[in-house]
Amino acid sequence: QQPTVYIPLISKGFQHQFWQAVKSGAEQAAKDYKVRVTFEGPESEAMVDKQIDMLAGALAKKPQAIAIAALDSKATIPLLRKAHAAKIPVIAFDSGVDSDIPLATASTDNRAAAALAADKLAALIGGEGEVAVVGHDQTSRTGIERVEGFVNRLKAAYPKVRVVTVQYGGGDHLKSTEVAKSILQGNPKLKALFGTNEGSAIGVVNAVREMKRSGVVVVGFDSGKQQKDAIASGAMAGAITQNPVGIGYRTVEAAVKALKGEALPKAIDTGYYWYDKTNLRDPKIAAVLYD
Amino acid sequence: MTRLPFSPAALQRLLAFAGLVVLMVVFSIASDNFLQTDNLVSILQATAVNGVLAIACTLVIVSGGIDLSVGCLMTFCAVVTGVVLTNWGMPLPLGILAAIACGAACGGLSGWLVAQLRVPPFIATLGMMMLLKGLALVISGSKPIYFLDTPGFEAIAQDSLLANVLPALPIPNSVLILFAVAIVASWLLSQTLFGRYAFALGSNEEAARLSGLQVKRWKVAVYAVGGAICGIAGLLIASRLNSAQPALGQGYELDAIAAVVIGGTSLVGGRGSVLGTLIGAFIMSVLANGLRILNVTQEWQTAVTGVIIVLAVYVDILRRGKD
Amino acid sequence: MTRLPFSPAALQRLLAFAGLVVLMVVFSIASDNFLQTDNLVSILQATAVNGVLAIACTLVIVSGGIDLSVGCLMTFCAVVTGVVLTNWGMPLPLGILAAIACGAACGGLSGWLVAQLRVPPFIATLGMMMLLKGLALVISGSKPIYFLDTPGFEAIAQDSLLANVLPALPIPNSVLILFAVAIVASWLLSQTLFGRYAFALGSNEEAARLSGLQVKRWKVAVYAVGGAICGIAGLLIASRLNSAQPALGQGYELDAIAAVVIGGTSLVGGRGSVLGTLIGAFIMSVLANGLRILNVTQEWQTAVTGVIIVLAVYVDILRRGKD
Amino acid sequence: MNLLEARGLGKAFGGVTVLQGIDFDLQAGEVHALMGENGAGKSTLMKILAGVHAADTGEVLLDGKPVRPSSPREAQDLGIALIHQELQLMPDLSAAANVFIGRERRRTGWRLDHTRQLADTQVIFERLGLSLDPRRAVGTLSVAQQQMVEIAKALSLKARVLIMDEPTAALNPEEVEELFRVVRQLRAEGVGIIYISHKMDELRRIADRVTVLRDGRLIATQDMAGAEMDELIRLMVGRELQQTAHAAPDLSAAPVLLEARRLSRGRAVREASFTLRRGEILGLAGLMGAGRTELARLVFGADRRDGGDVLVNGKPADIRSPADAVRHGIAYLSEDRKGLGLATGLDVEANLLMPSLARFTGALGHIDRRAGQSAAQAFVQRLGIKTPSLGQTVARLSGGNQQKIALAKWLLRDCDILIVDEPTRGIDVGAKAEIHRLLRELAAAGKALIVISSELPELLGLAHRILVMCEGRISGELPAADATQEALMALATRRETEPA
Ligand SMILES: Nc1ncnc2c1ncn2[C@@H]1O[C@H](COP(=O)(O)OP(=O)(O)OP(=O)(O)O)[C@@H](O)[C@H]1O
Ligand SMILES: Nc1ncnc2c1ncn2[C@@H]1O[C@H](COP(=O)(O)OP(=O)(O)OP(=O)(O)O)[C@@H](O)[C@H]1O
Ligand SMILES: O[C@@H]1[C@@H](O)[C@H](O)OC[C@H]1O
Ligand SMILES: [Mg+2]
Ligand SMILES: [Mg+2]
Repeated sequence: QQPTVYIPLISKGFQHQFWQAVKSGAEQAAKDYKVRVTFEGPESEAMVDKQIDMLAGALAKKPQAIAIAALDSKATIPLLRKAHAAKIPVIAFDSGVDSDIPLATASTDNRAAAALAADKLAALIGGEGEVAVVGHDQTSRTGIERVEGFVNRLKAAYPKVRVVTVQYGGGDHLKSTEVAKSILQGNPKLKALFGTNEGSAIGVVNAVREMKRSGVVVVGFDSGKQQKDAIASGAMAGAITQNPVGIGYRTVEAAVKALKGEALPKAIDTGYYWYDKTNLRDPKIAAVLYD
Repeated sequence: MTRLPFSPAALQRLLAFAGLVVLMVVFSIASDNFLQTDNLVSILQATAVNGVLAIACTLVIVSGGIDLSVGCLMTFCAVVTGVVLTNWGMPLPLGILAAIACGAACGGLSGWLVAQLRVPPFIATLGMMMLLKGLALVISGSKPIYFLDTPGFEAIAQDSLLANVLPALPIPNSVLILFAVAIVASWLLSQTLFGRYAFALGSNEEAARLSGLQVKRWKVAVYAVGGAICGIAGLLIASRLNSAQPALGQGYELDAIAAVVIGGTSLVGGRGSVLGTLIGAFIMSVLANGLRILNVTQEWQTAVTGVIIVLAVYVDILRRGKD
Repeated sequence: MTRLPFSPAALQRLLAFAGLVVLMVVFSIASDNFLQTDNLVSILQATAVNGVLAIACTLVIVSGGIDLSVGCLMTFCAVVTGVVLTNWGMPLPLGILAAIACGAACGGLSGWLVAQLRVPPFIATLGMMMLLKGLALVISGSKPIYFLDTPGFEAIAQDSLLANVLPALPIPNSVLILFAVAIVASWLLSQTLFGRYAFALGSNEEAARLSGLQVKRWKVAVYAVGGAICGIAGLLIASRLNSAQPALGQGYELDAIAAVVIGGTSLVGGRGSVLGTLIGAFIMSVLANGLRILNVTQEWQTAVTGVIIVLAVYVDILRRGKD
Repeated sequence: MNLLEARGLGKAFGGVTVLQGIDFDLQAGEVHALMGENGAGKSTLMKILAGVHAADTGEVLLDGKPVRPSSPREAQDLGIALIHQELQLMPDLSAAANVFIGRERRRTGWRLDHTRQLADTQVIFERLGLSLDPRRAVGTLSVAQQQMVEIAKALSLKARVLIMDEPTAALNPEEVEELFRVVRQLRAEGVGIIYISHKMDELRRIADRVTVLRDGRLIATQDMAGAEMDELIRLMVGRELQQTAHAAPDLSAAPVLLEARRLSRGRAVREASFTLRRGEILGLAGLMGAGRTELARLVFGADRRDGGDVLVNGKPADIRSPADAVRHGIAYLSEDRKGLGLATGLDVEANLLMPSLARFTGALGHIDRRAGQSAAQAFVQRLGIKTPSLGQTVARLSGGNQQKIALAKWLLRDCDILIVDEPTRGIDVGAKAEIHRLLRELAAAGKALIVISSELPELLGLAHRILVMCEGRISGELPAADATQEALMALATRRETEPA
């Protein structure tokens, strides 16, 4: 029998593995709590207006609750007000909104996560040398926060580490490969590269292999089979993972609780972890990684 | 050739546009949530930006050109308005003027590249697209510019003048602006020298030249008017988001051109109408909205949209073939 | 009309293609890291996928059509190969065959929509693009498919047969495949019935029909061959990434078409060459590589690329105008 | 004073000299004819006067003052209008829009006055005796109608110098009469008219003076009155042309190669039936819009027919497309060489070989270029096509030479049944005689030909038997021996309602 409670999740994307993992978490929770969820997001993380159309479409379906990973911290507010007025509880996930309307926000602290990557990377290169970043998106929240978190931490704590360039491959595996190769070519003394999401990180791994620069330290973000394999084989030193399945699960869970009238914490920190060869098989880590 | 949007002949064409009607009927039957004022307003609103961009493209395409820069130009104009209003604190009318003037200037520049330097339109406007995309990021510092200090900016697209008169029809201004742009563009195309020459250029540029038309000048004019319309789209989207989002824009050109072609305008030039474009843009929004309301998964949404767009155009071809 | 890639006339054209040469010179002066074997190999490799897609587009464009689906078709073929090799565990040759056959079939379907149903190519291939994009996600379950169980798959693009013979020139197979595809396509266009008919269709389809050509059949053939070449691109990208990434592909069509147009092929049809397309694709890779090596920030990379593409084409127009 | 004068004009295209030292003058109120073989440089000279091309050397004087129109617009402003040999119309626009392009009737500012423009177009059409809805898109008109629109367009300019480059190539005698009436009227009003045509009888009737060009040089200018036609032709082609008489062969025993039974398509073709025998040249006469072209297209499978059958060699032939027709040995030369006959963006070789490519194709679809080229070269020589090379883009050839290519491509294909629609449109007298000889040879060699022509003398001289069409029906048939212009015209205007 069809569950009567319907909760649409409007995400920032749907094609990235990361979002697929969030989706699977949400679907898991939907099963556990016997609610119905849908999951959709725009083509690219730049399409703020398309996301708003999706949000409007979701509201038209008169859902019981709604969850949103906002592409822009302000642009969705008018529609969220509408939801609020219609007494539809709103949960934010992945990225928050500059508003009190969301009852809770289930997200990763991307700045802190990237700062952790910076610490690990600095340690791996002995606290000095040239590094570069292959970002996934110049203007999306996660893209900006990860680059800033990483660069600022290096600036603040490791004066001898110099970020020579930050370039973007759109999270596309192939483009990121080409970007990383050019960076390696242009910076012969480069000691390390950071890729800010799965596609970027894989691109960096490919580039280092194709350019035969195995001395370059690679640090990644997110997971996926290739990233896990790269870490296992040593091609990548380690990576930060969020808990995407957890984000999806906790988001739906929070919505269900809100519907039951339970109190919610404003921030649900879903956590992030450093993983490398040593703890790859640690059950706690393995649980948050996706293929 | 084009006709005034609401002449009887055009009305018949509107009614006859089987694709849109069939889609609406199917979705209405499939879901109760579809045919509701709120949702219809959402569809109208979702069409505003793409519709306006598609109208800009219609002018250029009718004249035998193409404009790939419309999406990025829209964004660039939005960012320029943001700089003028938020960073420089100028009054609202100046911001509006800036968007439109900047659109016209950039469009005119594309037109000049095409007309004077003979760069193919695809390349001229592709180059312009990339230039504007880069510049939008540069002048905004890659961050959105918010219009929090400009009261009334949000109202441009989001308020509803109509709701004051007809409370039952809370159609937001963005939609009224879309219709206004459509009417003006349609008038331009069918009733003025500008439109006549746009069609002439698209139909046979060499003949137009040999007939004594100042081909270069009119080409620049067509692209400039198209650009100005993109400036209006920039205002619409900025007002809708209450911010200028510098990264947005690429990819919008494909939607806009698709709306034009779905609407029966030929990419070869010389033939087309604003009304058709409007219908094309609505087909796209109705499809997106309807499939979402039916909870079709996103990958199937994409696949089905592809099939239906082809079908809608095919049905229209059959219909016109019968005429 | 087109010529064999390495005839003297074409060689002159190659040398004369001022844009590419100037770019290479400028980057060599600007950075020591540019003109190094390794980097040149990287540039070649970076051109492989876009180059092959652009060649597919060249065939279709020469015949007066357009193919927007090339990027998504490439991905779809890659995914199909993944299913055949990884999910079904079939042997490598079958996987290769599957990609190419699937490409040809999908291309042929686009061609059929255009030729038989008279759907405009822009719409037919836009629909195909969306359909394939959705289907790629559906059949892969929205997850990448890895080729870990197919030894030798990676070698298709990444190994270097040439390095065995000429250790100093470690050019990866993907580049050799690009050149092989270019030579075959060039031969097809200039030396065979297929090519003559493609040009005839693009130049004046009605005149071709009245000359007794089976227009529909040849149109389908052109799109099908283009599709098969996209299948090869699918193999290249899958092998390079050692995985089929179902979400990637959209946007590649614009790069491919841009390479075609930069290379001097007219979007109106009837004129063009594979060599030009190859040069166009190289211009794009050199630009991207050079600007990145110079550590130009992303936004300026984009803006400068736009300007240089226009300039490169303009210089070529000037050069050809002198002929 | 001369109205218009050219002094020492010269022009070369890519190193090939096309015009050299041309001294030419035009008086107000005269019709000055220009004659010359295909490719002699007539159109090029006119295009220089009209601001389309710039001369390399020499100068142009208008009212004795040097002028240098650098665009058609400037020439128009100076009062010089040109009716192009190749129609220069915008197919998607209405006839009225085409007539007034660049000089639209306006209300205020940029606003068009559709009503006035339609009315004014109507007036010009009436002056030309043309009954045509000015709202129709030009692309849907027949070539002849398009030609009339082009003429109307030039008339609307009210120019002082009116240049007509083969205006009658697509017209039939009635329309030519209307045009001449208008030309005489303009001459009386003091307009200077330059008139190019390959139709000698026309020149004799309309021209006051005549200038002959050969190979880019001006050979002679003389008064038309008293000029000997043979002498002019000799000046033009540089040799004598001999006329030979032809007797129609007896074909009653020859097998029927093609038979059409009750072919119909809408109102354009109504139940048309005819037979065509081996060795026969069948003429098809009729007024503009009578349906001759439509009938030919039906036989050729270019359009879908509503009903009727085509039999080839006595067997029903299921012809649904031109490809089917060609397979059954039927070829069709279109009357619209630029739009339908040629791919003008491709080179001479590609166009000549287009219908025959399969013959030069080996395994794998590889084309034997050498064989193809030598075949193409043979026809270039045989028809005297003036082109620098097989690689020349067809659009850059003179109109007459383009027409020869359109014909040659079918001769090269060597079909048994050849339907030629206005085969000598725009072809000079010398070449025309040559083509006529060729068509006769083909018939004598056992081919069967249908010749559609609006030039009755051409039909009378060529055909063994003439069918006449009127309003889509075959209204009569005459053996060549009995055919006269008067008899043909009577049939061509025989309406359905009149007694047979
Ligand atoms: N744009 C051009 N480029 C190169 N050659 C040209 C061009 N235009 C004309 N020619 C050449 O100039 C010569 C003269 O052509 P023109 O059209 O003036 O001949 P014409 O006397 O009008 O012949 P016709 O009776 O066939 O119309 C021809 O050999 C033609 O091929
Ligand atoms: N492309 C076209 N579109 C629409 N109608 C056409 C077209 N071509 C011809 N017609 C119409 O079809 C009818 C027959 O024209 P057709 O061209 O067969 O006449 P025709 O006897 O060959 O005369 P001519 O070639 O001298 O004009 C006419 O009424 C004409 O107006
Ligand atoms: O993979 C990325 C994910 O990690 C981030 O949170 O959002 C953007 C995605 O591209
Ligand atoms: Mg001429
Ligand atoms: Mg005819």
